Amino acid sequence: MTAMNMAGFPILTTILMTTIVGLLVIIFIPPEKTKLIKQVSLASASTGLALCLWLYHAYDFHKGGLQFVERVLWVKSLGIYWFNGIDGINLPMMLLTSVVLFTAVWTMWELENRVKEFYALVFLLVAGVYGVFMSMDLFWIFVWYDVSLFPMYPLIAIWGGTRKEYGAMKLTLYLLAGSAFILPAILFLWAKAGGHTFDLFMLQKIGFSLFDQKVAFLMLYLGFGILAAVWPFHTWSPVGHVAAPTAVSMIHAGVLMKLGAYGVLRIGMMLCPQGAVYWSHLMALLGTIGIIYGALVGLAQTDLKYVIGYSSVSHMGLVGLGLATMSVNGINGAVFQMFAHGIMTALFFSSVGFIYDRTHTKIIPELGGLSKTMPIASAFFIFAALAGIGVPLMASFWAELLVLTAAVKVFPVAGILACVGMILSALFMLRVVQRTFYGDKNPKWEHIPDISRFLAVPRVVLMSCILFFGLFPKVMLDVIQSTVIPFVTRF
Amino acid sequence: MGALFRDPVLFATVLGTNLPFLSMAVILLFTRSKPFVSSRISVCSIAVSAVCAVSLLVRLFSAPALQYQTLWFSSDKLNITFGYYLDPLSLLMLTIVGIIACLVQIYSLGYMAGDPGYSRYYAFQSLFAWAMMNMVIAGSMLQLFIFWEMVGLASYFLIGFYYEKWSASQAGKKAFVMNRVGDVGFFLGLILLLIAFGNLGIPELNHAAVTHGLPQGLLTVSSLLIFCGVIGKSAQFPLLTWLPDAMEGPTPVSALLHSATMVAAGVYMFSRIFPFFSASPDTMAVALAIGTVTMLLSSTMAMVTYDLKQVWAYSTVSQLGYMVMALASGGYVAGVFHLTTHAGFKALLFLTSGIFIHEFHTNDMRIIGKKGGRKLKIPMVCMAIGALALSGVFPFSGFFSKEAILTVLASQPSKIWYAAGLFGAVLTAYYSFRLIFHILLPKGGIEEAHHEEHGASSHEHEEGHHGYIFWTMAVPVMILAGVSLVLGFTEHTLEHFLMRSIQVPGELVAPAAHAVSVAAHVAAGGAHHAHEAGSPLLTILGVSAGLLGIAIAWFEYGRKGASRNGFLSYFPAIWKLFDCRWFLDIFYRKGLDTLVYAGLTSLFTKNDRRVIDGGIDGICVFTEGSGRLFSFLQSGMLQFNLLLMVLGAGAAVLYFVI
Amino acid sequence: MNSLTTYLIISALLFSLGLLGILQRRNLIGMLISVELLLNAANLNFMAYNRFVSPDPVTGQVITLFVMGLAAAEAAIGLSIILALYRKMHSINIEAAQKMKG
Amino acid sequence: MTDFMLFLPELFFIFGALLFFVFSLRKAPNPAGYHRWAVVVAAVGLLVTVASSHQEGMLFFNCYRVDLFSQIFKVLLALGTIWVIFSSGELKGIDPRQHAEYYFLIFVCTLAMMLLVSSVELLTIYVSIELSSYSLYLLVPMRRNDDRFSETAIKYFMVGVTASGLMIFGISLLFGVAHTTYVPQLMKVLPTVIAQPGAIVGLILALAGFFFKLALFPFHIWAPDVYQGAANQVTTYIATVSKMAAAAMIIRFAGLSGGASPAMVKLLIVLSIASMTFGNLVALIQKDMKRLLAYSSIAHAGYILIGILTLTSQGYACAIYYAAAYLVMNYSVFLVIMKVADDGHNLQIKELAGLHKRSPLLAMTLMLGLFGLAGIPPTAGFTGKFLVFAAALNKGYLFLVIIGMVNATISLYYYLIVIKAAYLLKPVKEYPAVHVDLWTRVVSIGLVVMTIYLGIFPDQFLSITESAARTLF
Repeated sequence: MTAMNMAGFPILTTILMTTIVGLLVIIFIPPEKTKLIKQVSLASASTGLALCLWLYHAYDFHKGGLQFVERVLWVKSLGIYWFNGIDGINLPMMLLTSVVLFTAVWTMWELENRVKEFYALVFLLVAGVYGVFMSMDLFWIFVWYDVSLFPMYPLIAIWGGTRKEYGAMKLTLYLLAGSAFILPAILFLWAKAGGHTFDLFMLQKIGFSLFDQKVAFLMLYLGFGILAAVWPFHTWSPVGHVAAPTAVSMIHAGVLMKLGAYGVLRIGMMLCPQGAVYWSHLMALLGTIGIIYGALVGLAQTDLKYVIGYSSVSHMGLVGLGLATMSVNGINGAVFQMFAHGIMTALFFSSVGFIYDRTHTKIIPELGGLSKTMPIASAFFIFAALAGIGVPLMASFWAELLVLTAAVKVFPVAGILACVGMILSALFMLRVVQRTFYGDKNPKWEHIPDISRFLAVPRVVLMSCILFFGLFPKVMLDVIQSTVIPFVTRF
Repeated sequence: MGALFRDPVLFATVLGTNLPFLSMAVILLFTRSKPFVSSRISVCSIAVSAVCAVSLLVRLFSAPALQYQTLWFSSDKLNITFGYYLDPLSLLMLTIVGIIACLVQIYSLGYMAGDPGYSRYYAFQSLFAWAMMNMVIAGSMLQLFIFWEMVGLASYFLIGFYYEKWSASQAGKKAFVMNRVGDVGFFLGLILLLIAFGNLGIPELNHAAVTHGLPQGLLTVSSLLIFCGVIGKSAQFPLLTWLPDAMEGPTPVSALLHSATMVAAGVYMFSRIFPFFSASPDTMAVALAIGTVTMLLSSTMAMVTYDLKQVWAYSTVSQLGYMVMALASGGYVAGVFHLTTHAGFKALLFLTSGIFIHEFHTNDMRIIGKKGGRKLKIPMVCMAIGALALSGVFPFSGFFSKEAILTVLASQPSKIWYAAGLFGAVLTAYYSFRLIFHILLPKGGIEEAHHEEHGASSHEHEEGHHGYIFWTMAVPVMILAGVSLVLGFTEHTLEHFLMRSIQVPGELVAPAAHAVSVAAHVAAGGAHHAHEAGSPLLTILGVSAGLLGIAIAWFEYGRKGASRNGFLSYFPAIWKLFDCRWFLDIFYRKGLDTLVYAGLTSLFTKNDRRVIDGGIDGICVFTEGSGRLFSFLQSGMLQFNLLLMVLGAGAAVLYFVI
Repeated sequence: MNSLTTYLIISALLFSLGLLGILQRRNLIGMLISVELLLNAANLNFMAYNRFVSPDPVTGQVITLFVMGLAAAEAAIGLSIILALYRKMHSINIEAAQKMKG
Repeated sequence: MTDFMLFLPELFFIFGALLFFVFSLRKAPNPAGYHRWAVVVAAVGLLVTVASSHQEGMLFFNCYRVDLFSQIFKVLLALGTIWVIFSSGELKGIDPRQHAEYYFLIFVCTLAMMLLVSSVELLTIYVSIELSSYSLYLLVPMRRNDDRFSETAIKYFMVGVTASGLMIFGISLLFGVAHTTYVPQLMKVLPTVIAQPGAIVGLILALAGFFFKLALFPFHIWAPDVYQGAANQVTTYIATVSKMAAAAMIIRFAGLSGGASPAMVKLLIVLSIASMTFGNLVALIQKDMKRLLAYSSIAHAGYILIGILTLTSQGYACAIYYAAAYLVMNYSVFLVIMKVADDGHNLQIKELAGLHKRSPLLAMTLMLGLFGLAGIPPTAGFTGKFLVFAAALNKGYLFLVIIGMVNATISLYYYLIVIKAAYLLKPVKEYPAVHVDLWTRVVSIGLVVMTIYLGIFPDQFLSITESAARTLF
């Protein structure tokens, strides 16, 4: 912890601290004061959001590269640094995290059961997420990665729904099993580089041998791929989502799944470019299978959250396909899709959460005709479904366009199949919308009031995000691209 | 921003096309619970849009094509632009859309009055108007695609407007998904072009196609793929069945979206990059075949249905088939002209049907006839005008456009297309007048004069009471009827307008205009042929085809003592075939059910539960089981454990010694 | 015969006997005695090595003494535990003690 | 005088032991008084140990070495001892008449282990090990008469003496091959004679004795029974303090294998994998908290061995770090066990139900301790695992590390079961309220802070262990 090596105010650490301070403050509030806990949570989340927005604004994409760097030697003998920085790839992810956290905290405003623990764990989780995104040191990436995973267990097991204990256990074990490959891979790279630095950028300069890259990339892909719900390692996702409470589903599907793809990109492709190229066909294959498989299985589901879970599988398949192309457009699209899918799926879960809170069911055949009784709440879901279909002028359309453009170019068959997947996704999204919201008024839900203005706020925030980046994709693509263009030169 | 206000053309374009969006936003956000305000906002904004469109048409009538564009974003080497392309074609279409949308919205003031979803209706109407107008003036194919999808979205919402009806939401879904099928082809085509050509600007594309800037293989593949979009949106064979179902929406919606404008978007897109398409003979041949098949198939379907709207729906499909045929055989002007006239008279037909439906609360033409449909004089006359136009009777607009198309078809080397066209014309006239005669001269006369009188008086009463409602519906209808009467005579002007811009390269967008000018050889050839070399024989054949159809209809339904069953009722098998839409729907349904739902989906779901997830669970069970197994090593018997220990040490020793 | 090998063989035999006894005897006292055999095998080794190979003639002997002392303590502890067990189970058969497992 | 200073901690613990020996002679027992005395003695002992932690030197004709390595472990031993003694306030598991003897034996045992970590002579090592073992043999049967567990002591004893028999026989062989019992000398000589069967057999048998202490597969067989059968406090002592000594001994002894003999390393790898896998798998099906922790300790022995088998100073440093982290985390868990089962019975997992309501602090301590054991960041357990794995990968043992990580995942399952009990399950019957006094609070918070602090800021402690490990070479 010597050799201060940072310029200016440590904004990134501050963002991280908003969650940790929030966590600590919540710990010291007596559990009965739920209102205060929620207010503190919201304040902390908003601070994070504000800082991330500022960060987004302040990032100079003309210059590109790593900015807002903080670098402090942490463990000398191993070469661990407290090394944070922002570039075009993690900046959207940071923004995504802050938006999703903000909306998730707000969405759970009506929580009454063990409020204190809930928010404390959520903040712990998000601290991990922020940490992974901002860290440029393998050690810390892994630390934060695990930190973001294990709170899932109590969060699902305590506040969850359907088969919560099973889901929680499955999800946690499965995801942590992924890290059984990540940690060895990280250490493997570290050891191959001489064992004196975990600094991502210093490691990048070292040319690993092709064999090492292949081995390490495969392990990283498997490890992170589990979290990114790459087929066939996706089954935790639907089960987990179904079990999880609303905010957790939002954060989990919205942000946490992105950690997987981000890890593949940030560690795997950055440090093992040749290895990534070697395995790119596998990635494309699995990604494409995921797209189609997710949509097809989603067609048969009767639980709203299962449907969304499988749609996530499908969408994350697109991310995988984009990454596999190893081209500017593909990666641009993949990162954009990560962002867009994060927001979209948060909106999905947020609306489903509301419906579930009111009707106490998320079984599609039991629902139906909800548009009559709760038009606004339904509109949120329908909006998300449209975004999921990839309707233009919503953020995910651009992502799909870019990914598919790259995919058709690099892997024509996969690209065409992925396009066909778009039909399926339309089919299954609309099917759900129809069965849940259309149809005759259901007397069971007649007395249920529509969503209140207050609770609509987080949903509206998410919707506006989707629309904003759908209408002005340049705002995001310029940022992403500034980093991706130099990035792909290494392949 | 400054440029926006300095340039009146740009200002009018932006204002006209985006005002409906604003109105939608306002309605959805603020005035959802105030139907009156919502509808006025929407109508006003669309009126302004229509005015803007007309003024643009007038102002740019003799001006060269204008192009505005700005960079939307860029990724790698892709530069995605956002822009407007104002040339005669887009201006014409913009005007059509603006005017018809405006009329339909006014009409809806009456038609939709009292509906609980009044505000929602106007919001979606505005959404549609916005999307459609933006699509029409889009400067690049990608932008066109984007708004094309938005139009599809609006259509989805409007078809499923009565979402509490299962069939309505089903129809909306069907429309969206079937469109999606075509759109994926479209999208792939665009991606292909994006990769190989890197630019999707409409003028650039046309230019490149004409100047052989694109390899033939790419051209053919991508144009075929893009044509998939036309198939989807314009309900061509084999994706034609969504359109009849789309009639589940409110009638004004059917008029606006599913006959006049939206479904014409496919044809519009075809003509938009006409030079591009025409550069690939293969694609043109495929398109011609598909257009013909569609036209004939849907005409036959229209011959057997008793549902008022269904008839017009099938008729729309068949007219779209005509347009595609025209374009595919090189009749650029003929196709666009038919699009224009069709928009007018088909909207007219739907809106008048809407009046009947609104009045009698049924779609069945026989019941309407029996209940005294002919008592509604204004609609009856208007509908007759529309039907005459549709059948191609002089001097109604349809006559001119259909003649133009037939002429183009006749110029094709193979006469089979012409024959098909003529046959289609007979069928068209037959089913149109079958409908007219059903209402005008119902079987067994009008039921119960007394009741009818009562109905009439109550109708009168209603009319007095809801006069406003009736007139909001009648006035647009009459305007459209007028348009159908006179539009035909603008053929020369229109042709000149469309051709002029092609022949006179504009200064501003020289390369683009040049492209079109070169491309126009085919198009102009066809059109000129139609105009100049249209022999009297062809005209006589065309007119007599229409008259023949009417005559058959008269023989079967109109004359005294007519059977009123239709000759097809003697062939039940064929009747069934036509009535079931050539079993296309059943085929799709079965295909979807067996292949997707029962096949892949259930297979994959089982795989997911049993194999993948089961595998994971199996690993867990295996792990725990092996734990149980290993726990036997820790037996209670001390000496067994000691033995284990000693054996362990012994094994280690052995390992080293050996 | 007076060579290192002889002693080593004897000690190895002792060791094996001890092990065998531990593994085979069901009587706790028997087992305890067998353990003593193990220790004595080691002692014999120490002495033998001390006599034949060690440069320093003391080490082995000292160790042997220590081991003998510890063996005595061990026997005392062992016997006391066996006694305690006997009081509860009325048996000094090891087979009586196999309740804890798994 | 300097010699005296070097030996100060040991002397102090001798004094403590004597004190309680005197107490044990008294007729009327005074458990509360003994406890206070014991805490004071142990606290002073800890202070003394810390104070003398920078001593260096040789004693007793060079067969007793005081260096940073040994002193670190002495501090850890003293720390563990005071924790155990601190938690012995409610020693319900043991007859009050035996409390004085209990403290006496604890101090003797700690003393023996302190001797052990400083020993560099095989004889000293042997004697220290025996001394500590004998204390434990006596501590285990002290459990108040519970027939279910009466067989524990004899099993422990039998396994123990067999292992020590094997060890002394091994030592005798080593002596015969290398002609010396002085460890530094052995280190020099052994590589040259390692090819001889006698050397190998001797080495393996000698190591068996240490592995027995560490409860490494297949020398673990005593652990489950003893953990389950001994009084909670005694189990705690065995699980924490005794583990430290064993780890120290193995680290010191591993160098004996003579550089990196590949065959030896392979053996250690096999043992480590077997130990991890066996421990974790069998732990999956346990219902008794202490028995579960016994299997978990078997698994952890495997992890520690990963650091050791690298045979590099970095690996040793990491192993020391891991051991220390293990001490802290394991004690956290045992603290909760002792508090929840304060009447001295054996805690079943399901009895933890609703702990988060009964005592949030203890629940949190338990959770962090278990997460630490499972290797979840940001706890010390994670950093420890990370370090040992890093050391192993520096030697290229990728496969071993992957197996280690897979094992960590398996272990997470049963730790989560416990956490689930504490945080999720509704108690089936009313369990008595958990009494948490001020000192326990302080200690719990201290443990939590320490777990996290060591996890996030490993640098300082790691640099100490590194210099300690360097003294071994």
